[in-house]
Amino acid sequence: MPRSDIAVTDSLESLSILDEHGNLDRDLEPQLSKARLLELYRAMLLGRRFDERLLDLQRQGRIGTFPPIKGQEAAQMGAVFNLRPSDWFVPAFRETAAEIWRGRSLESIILYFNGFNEGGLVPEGRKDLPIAIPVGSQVLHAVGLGWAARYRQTDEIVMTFFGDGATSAGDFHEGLNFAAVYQTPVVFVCQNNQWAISVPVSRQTHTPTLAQKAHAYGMPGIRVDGNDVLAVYAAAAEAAERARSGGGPTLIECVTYRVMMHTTADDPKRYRSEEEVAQWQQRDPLPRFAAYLQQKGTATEPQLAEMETGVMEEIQAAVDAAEKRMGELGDPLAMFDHL
Amino acid sequence: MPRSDIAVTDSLESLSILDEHGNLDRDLEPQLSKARLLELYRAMLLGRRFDERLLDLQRQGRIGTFPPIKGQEAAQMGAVFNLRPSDWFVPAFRETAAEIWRGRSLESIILYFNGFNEGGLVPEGRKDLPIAIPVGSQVLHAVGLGWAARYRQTDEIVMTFFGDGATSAGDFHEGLNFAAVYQTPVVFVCQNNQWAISVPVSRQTHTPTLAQKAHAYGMPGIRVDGNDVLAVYAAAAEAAERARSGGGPTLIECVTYRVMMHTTADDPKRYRSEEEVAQWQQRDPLPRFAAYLQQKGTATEPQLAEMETGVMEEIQAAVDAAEKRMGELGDPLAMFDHL
Amino acid sequence: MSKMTMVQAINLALRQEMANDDRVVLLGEDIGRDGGVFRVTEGLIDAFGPERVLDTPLAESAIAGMAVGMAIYGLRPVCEIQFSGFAYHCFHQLESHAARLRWRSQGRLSVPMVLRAPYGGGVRALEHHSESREAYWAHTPGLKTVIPSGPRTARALMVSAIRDPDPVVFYEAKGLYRAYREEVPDEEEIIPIGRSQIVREGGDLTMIAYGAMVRPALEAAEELRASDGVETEVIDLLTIAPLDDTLILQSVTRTGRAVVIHEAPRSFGPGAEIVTRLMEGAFYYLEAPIARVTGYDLIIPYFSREKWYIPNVRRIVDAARQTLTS
Amino acid sequence: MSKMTMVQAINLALRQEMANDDRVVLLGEDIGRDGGVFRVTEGLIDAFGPERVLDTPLAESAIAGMAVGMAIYGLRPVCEIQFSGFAYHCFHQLESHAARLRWRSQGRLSVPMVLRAPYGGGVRALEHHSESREAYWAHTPGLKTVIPSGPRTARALMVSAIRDPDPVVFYEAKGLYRAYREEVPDEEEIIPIGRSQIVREGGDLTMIAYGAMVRPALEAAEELRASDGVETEVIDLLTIAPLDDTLILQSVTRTGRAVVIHEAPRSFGPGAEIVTRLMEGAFYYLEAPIARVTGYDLIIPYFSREKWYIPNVRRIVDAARQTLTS
Amino acid sequence: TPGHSAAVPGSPVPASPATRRLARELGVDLRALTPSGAGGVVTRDDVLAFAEGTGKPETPPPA
Ligand SMILES: Cc1ncc(C[n+]2csc(CCOP(=O)(O)OP(=O)(O)O)c2C)c(N)n1
Ligand SMILES: Cc1ncc(C[n+]2csc(CCOP(=O)(O)OP(=O)(O)O)c2C)c(N)n1
Ligand SMILES: [Mg+2]
Ligand SMILES: [Mg+2]
Ligand SMILES: [Mg+2]
Repeated sequence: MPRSDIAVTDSLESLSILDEHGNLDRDLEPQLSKARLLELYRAMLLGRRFDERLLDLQRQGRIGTFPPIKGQEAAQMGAVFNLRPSDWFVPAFRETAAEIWRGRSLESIILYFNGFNEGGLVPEGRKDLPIAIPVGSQVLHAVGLGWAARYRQTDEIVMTFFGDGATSAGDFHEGLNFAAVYQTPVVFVCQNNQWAISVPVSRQTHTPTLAQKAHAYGMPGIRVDGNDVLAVYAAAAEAAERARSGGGPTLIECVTYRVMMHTTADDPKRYRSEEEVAQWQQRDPLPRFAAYLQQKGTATEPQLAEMETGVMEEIQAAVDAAEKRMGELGDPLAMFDHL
Repeated sequence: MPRSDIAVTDSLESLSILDEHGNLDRDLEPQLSKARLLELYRAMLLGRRFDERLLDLQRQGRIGTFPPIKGQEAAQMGAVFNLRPSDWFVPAFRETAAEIWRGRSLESIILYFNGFNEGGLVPEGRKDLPIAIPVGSQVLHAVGLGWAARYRQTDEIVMTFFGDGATSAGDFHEGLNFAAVYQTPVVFVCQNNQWAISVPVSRQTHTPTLAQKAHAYGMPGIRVDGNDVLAVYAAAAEAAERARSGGGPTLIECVTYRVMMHTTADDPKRYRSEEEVAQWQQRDPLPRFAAYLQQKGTATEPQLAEMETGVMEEIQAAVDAAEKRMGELGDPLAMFDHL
Repeated sequence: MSKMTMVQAINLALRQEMANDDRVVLLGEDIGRDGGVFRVTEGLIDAFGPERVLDTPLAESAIAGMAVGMAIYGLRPVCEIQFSGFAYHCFHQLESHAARLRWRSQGRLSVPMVLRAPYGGGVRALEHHSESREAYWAHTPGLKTVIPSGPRTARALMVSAIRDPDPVVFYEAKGLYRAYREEVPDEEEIIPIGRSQIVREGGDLTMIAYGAMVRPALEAAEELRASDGVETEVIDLLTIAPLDDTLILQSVTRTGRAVVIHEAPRSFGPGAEIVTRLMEGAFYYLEAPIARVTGYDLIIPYFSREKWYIPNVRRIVDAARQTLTS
Repeated sequence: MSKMTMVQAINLALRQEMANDDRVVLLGEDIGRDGGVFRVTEGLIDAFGPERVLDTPLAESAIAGMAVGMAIYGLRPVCEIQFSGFAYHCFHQLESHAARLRWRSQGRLSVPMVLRAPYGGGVRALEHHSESREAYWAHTPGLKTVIPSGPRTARALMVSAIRDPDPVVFYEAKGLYRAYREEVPDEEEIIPIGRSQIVREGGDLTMIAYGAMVRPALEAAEELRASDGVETEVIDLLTIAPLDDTLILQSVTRTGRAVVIHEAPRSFGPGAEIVTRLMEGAFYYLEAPIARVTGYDLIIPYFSREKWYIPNVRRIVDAARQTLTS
Repeated sequence: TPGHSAAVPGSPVPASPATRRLARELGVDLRALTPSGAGGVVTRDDVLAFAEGTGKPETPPPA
């Protein structure tokens, strides 16, 4: 004063660990056991292959509209991999890999996207919320769950997901503000996949990063390479630890890309260039992580191929089971259930 | 990268020019003519005295509930004083001094607060919106007006007011985001009067300042001493100039105090200490500005006293006119008008 | 048993439920230290602490959305929206989530929250503070809409609302808050959600009302007996949705004539559903068109004229006479 | 004159109004480069530029609230809410401002905005994408609610909506978007807001429908003639609110029997108001209870079962027969 | 059951509003006749038959 700069003290950082050329920052490399690393990779792979299969099914008219996740496996799995079963997971609608990791059956996902309410069944004992379609709205549920977990004096935390588009929504703002005011144990994971249907992030907000929106709430913000599963894991681990130990919420921006259409009802050629897509495909999180695992000696190529086979079998079994089940679900009166 | 701080480049500053002890920063002192300075003072004085009179009327049962502005005259007048008649003014509900300055009649205010829809009449030619009661909602109207003014290639700008409580509302967020994305010529003036009814600003948000919320939108933020009319004027002049010249929106936080009750239906003794109120009364913007005017030789004490008399006469005439008018406004069928 | 206002009666219900059940938590603007702008939550922060009585930032969507999360967790949040005119800010949280999560999760999750909000006119308030738009909620599948008519029903229904396993919108007629006192038992009293009650018996005409309109309906009934010798049955709905039409059908099948009363705007208002149910279920017993005495299709005028907007005894009696002579 | 789908017809109306009047601007999510998720605004950004076709950030309250400001300024904004199921996010902007500013300013300001939103089922969509909740708007004083029934009415009503000096909520039955083509004149055609139309004449029974329900009503009428020899009059409301009841009263006064059809949930739905108006205005001409064929008081099920929820020809014919034999 | 009045003493005789109007116009007291409709509802034909049997009403129908 009389005229001076205000310094914001909450941390605002960017993070990458394993870059798209395979360069690894060993100081920052998270220490995950071999078993954990393989679990993580398998979950990403399952997410990828199942997504591809859903697209086939959709193109064949065997399911309805669905939102592909391709390219975002690291962003969601790196984050959700930090959760314990006793923690809460609050997805938007493009977290299929994370949902499966948390225990949602492939079969239920097929049912859901083929218009059966039975696909919404949350299995007993799971602390997860169903898909939330109204953009941004679920952020508030996460805050309420986090508040309740603290009220009950548990060490549970809550992780919620949303897209870049969601950061424009009033509910995002109200949710992050409440979380900071009440210091609820919530990790806010934004999958900035560059697009909200046809709107690029540069027209979604005037800020160069989404992470800096944390400054509006007095919480730490961090922007990570969302296709670098190690970086996402590390950032989320830190945020999860902060939340669990009473340090309050964190906003994580995962910079990633929606490689496919918004949903199968969308035609992205109308609004973005193939070059852009091709460029991002170079940064595919799966091969990057696979190369890391091989380099590190965690898995050999044949082992990964075997994993691939297992994943494909699991998917086929689920498709068969779902189609059998759907054949039995004709009863219209089921629409009167649960209301 | 791999791990580094993100620097936000939008300016975030604090400003004071004439402090509560009368210290003046001559470098920053705005250059206002004698006539303008006296106009400004008179508008603040009129706002103060009219507010006091409204309270009397309310206590005598001659009007209904209303929200006193006492203590906030500098915050609102310093800002609105920058507007041209061709600019737009979008108030919340605690900007009585600014509304009067913009041309709203005292009589209409009395009618309004005594429950007559006729008090809502916006005079022909005025580019002002009526009071908006749903907190934060008017911020979006300002953005639409600003967008339209640019669409019509005018040099009009828009100034909108809201409280500290409003910064928690979804509409505040959505409005500032839209304004930044479309670079609309809007000056966002937050009167941080420390309270939203019984909720102190420290429970409204976890941030130490409200100005820093500008970082979420990619616009400049500035925090000014809201009881220092010169500082408010200077900050708003800069923001107005920025908006007018195509530089986009600005968020101004005026740090002030709601000296009275929230509305006449409220009892602030339930939630805040008299010491706090007393402390802030020391920082009353009116005597501070009066002393400045006298020191500067802009006005003598007798001149200010004369001004006071004029103000009181104006108020009395308005009360008389309003009471006469209300006596004539019995017709219940008027409720069917304008819908 | 003591005489209390509706404010005190709701406070009693909240206090007792909080004492009995630590899942019950309150949240809303100014409900803590200030005790709520109408003092409904007065003293509760002292009794139960700020961990159970949350003064929230100013954001209705967050209040409702956070309550959804709390309720899913297993708590029983009771939100206050300061005035029902600001509940539209959280419309989407109620319509899209609170009302749907049980159904969406196939019965696995539920949202046992209560959304309290003062509604209606009569307190010389500013714009947005006097509306009566319960029909919005009543038309929303998955929500229950409850409107008590006085201290005793308010207390007994609030207990049910809190214990209900699903979301309940609880509208409190602010004109009744301090209008009169009524005996309210200290011990627990419950009125089940979904049950209406006959508050006056009669065989010539049926009046159907709820909330603040029950009192003028009763006064009108009294006047009709005194001056016209007409015996009016008055039914207090208590729950608006889901609408249980058993009692009103029974009554109108006997009387053949009905007057439906609400403060809400007339068109597409709650009265239309009530009339339609009578038309569907008591068609052959109707002796005359059913009358609606309602607010007009206007925004309720500022307070100097609101008395012309809100149904009063005169308008009810007039409508009844017309019904009786048709 | 050319045959076009409803999508094309609305596009035509927007295009012509934009060409005629530079006050007309469009805003909404994905309406620019993408042409809208249903392609209703296809090509308009090329024709009129991004200054008149705004791709907005994802925020419905901002879309509506910004439009309020634009409209006050003197523009004629047409907002698209991507699906009506997300319009609740801007409920407060419509209820508290768009609907009130003329009244609040005593006639000095006005809000000539249109809020377009696809509603209703029939396109195998995800949750929140198939609801029919027009009653929320219809019950809101200060708003007009318009629902066309096909390409031609959509075009002609959209022109009126844009030119209307006050806010209009314009619900577009997404099931009709590409269901069929109809001749739409190139030259201007207008249907005034507030006017319903007889789309089939008959003296035995009146069916009242709007939006996507007009076609099954007409089919049902055809079936009733063919198999029962019954002549059904079908009325297409077009404007839901303010509801002009002139035509429906004239018709039911002649036929004495009516069936009201909508996709919306039954209770507190638009049908209740229609039934009530008939009960009020044609009481002594009613030969049988008026039937409602509607959605159930449920959230519309996911698409594998939605056909059981949405009224169809079979349900309409059954209700008509019941009405005819009562 | 047709032929048996569902009317409870003091309660309305079941009839559609249109039938009631007809009865009123013809000066027919619904209580005086035997309903033939399902559930004891008095039908239009019941009223017409009764009116023919008793001749024209003595007072002209109300406007
Ligand atoms: C409140 C709301 N408005 C609009 C939509 C329609 N919609 C669905 S997804 C989407 C874009 C979401 O973008 P983003 O948040 O970036 O998530 P992403 O789809 O990229 O995963 C839109 C506009 C919606 N579901 N909810
Ligand atoms: C959306 C909404 N919620 C609640 C209210 C009730 N209310 C009126 S003013 C107010 C506090 C506003 O605080 P602030 O924004 O700081 O403005 P101030 O009153 O201090 O000027 C509240 C809660 C309202 N008017 N609108
Ligand atoms: Mg995105
Ligand atoms: Mg304040
Ligand atoms: Mg409950």
